[in-house]
Amino acid sequence: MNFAIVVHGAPYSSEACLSALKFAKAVLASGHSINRVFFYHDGVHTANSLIAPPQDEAPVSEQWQEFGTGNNIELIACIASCLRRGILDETEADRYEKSGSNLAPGFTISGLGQLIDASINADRVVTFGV
Amino acid sequence: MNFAIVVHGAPYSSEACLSALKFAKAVLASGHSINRVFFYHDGVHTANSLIAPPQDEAPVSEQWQEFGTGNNIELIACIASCLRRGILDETEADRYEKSGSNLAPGFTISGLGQLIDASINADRVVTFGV
Amino acid sequence: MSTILFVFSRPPHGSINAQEGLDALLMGSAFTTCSVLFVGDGLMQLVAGQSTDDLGTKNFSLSFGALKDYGVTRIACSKPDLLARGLNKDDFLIEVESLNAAAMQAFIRNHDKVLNF
Amino acid sequence: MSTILFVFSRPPHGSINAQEGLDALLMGSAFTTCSVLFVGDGLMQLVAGQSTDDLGTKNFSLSFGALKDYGVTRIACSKPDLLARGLNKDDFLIEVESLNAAAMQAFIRNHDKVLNF
Amino acid sequence: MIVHTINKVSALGLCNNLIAEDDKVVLLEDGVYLGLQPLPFLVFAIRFDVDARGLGGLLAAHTESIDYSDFVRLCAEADKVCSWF
Amino acid sequence: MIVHTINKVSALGLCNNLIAEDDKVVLLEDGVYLGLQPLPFLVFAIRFDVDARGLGGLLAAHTESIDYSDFVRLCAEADKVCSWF
Repeated sequence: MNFAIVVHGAPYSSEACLSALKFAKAVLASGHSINRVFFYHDGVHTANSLIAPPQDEAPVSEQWQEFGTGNNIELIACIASCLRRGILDETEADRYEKSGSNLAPGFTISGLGQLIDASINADRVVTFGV
Repeated sequence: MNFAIVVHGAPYSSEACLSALKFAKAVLASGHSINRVFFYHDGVHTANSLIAPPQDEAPVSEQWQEFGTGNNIELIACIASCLRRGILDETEADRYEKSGSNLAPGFTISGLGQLIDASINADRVVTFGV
Repeated sequence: MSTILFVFSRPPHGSINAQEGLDALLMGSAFTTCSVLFVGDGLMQLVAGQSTDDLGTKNFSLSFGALKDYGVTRIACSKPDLLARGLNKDDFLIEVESLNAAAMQAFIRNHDKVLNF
Repeated sequence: MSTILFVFSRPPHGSINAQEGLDALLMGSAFTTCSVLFVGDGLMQLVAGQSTDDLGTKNFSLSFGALKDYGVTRIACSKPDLLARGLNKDDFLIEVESLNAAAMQAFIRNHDKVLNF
Repeated sequence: MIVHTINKVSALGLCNNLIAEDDKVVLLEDGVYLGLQPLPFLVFAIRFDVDARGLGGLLAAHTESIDYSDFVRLCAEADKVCSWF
Repeated sequence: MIVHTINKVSALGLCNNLIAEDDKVVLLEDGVYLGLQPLPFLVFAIRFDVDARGLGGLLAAHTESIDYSDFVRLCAEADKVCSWF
């Protein structure tokens, strides 16, 4: 069975981002697949490469990167949510003439159509909200 | 009368950041002063220089920068909150070996002691929470 | 093609949830059959006469008038939540069906996917 | 020197509010006279036996045991909110005064500043 | 006199026991929805937030609309401000 | 059968009218506090979240603790998942 996972919560600020990761790992461990993870609303903060959490807190953002890259799963951050919240890849940084970019490896910035496409094509959609 | 203002909400995600700005402007317009604005919790996202909001939405983060610089008011972003959320000045970016920094002009990253100091020394403390 | 029910439960303006939910609904309706259900303080998104000029934020409530043009199939709200807020449908800026509990449960059952905002 | 009352109203772990509030209280108690009042689901921060090993987050509830050592003057909770949750003070990991409405109002009045988290 | 600010409907449950008879309540952001019903306090609501939500004609009779300069004046007159969110 | 997830106490008010008799409810994050009282649904609570909050011994008798693999299985068995937050 194929799952789409939607994440609305930022790491640390909300537990949603961590719950979604545990769920995603369990989906694969159960023999199911994930067609896409879509980060929307404050969830796009997960894709910020500049996060430097304390040693005694789980590095949720890094764990998502490893999960996505290691399992070849698309991690999409919504472009409109990213622009409002200051998460930019190099293309967007150039377009808006910003001093640098901060999109973490393993994440891709793309449009809301990716959320709809994932929802339509998955067998199940599960949202982790705030 | 001297006010300390505490902001817990991120621009766009929460209205708190915009309310606090309107309040801060009214404080000065009423002939009072502001000893410090302290950005805590998700409020530190206000200090992200990479935000590129849509044309038809108020650029809250830029408005805070102008307010702070124009009125010579300290805008402090809590360091612990910043590290968890990926807001870094050049010093912290170097310390954590990150590719770049994203602290907007007009903001300073500093410790929680600045919140306590502002609270103790102000006549009134007003928090804009989420 | 999967049909999608969008559920809106947040009031407008206090956070961007409502606006980002509406963006998703408009996008969804370009791809497939979509409907929308307003519950809880999400009903407040529909209140007529919203004016954000002084607040300085976007008055996205104006877009609700275009939902039918975008092809959104059914626009409904929770009748118990409407009554609990002392509102009636005349307070709304567009026409909306109000559904009781059983009708809302059927509404959810009759769509393939549910996206909550 | 201004005294500060910290008010904690969020449950632990679901968001970082509770943890960042505690950090602020510990910092505050290094500078001036501080007390703390737990209200609403903030009372859940005090529940004994929290174990975050499997969740993988920080078990900051362990720090509550050190509040007195940090010089936090009074540690109190809302009695109505305690009763509403079916809890009693034996469920808590530290000793806490429970205050009725009038006592909570006096508690707020008797501090110079209030910081809410 | 203490000024209590409330910025969302659910926050009323946190503070209704803590508001004394001579205190004042300022509703802002999503808290202005609380101004639709009568409340047993002296209640003010930020006009910008009321207008943004289309509530101008729906406020309870005793809910007074104010602007930010009134809000600042209330804070200055109060002994302290307590923020509920 | 629909799986409804609830991740905070206040979200129950949004969905209690929308949960049908044969639906299932999964409590996670701060939603597990709802597991302290009896609820008129088939209720499951994520064990990691229950333990983190010290609620192991406090759950209502009919609230069943589950882990993430059970949560995935419930979602797969359901016709769809509806998330309340």
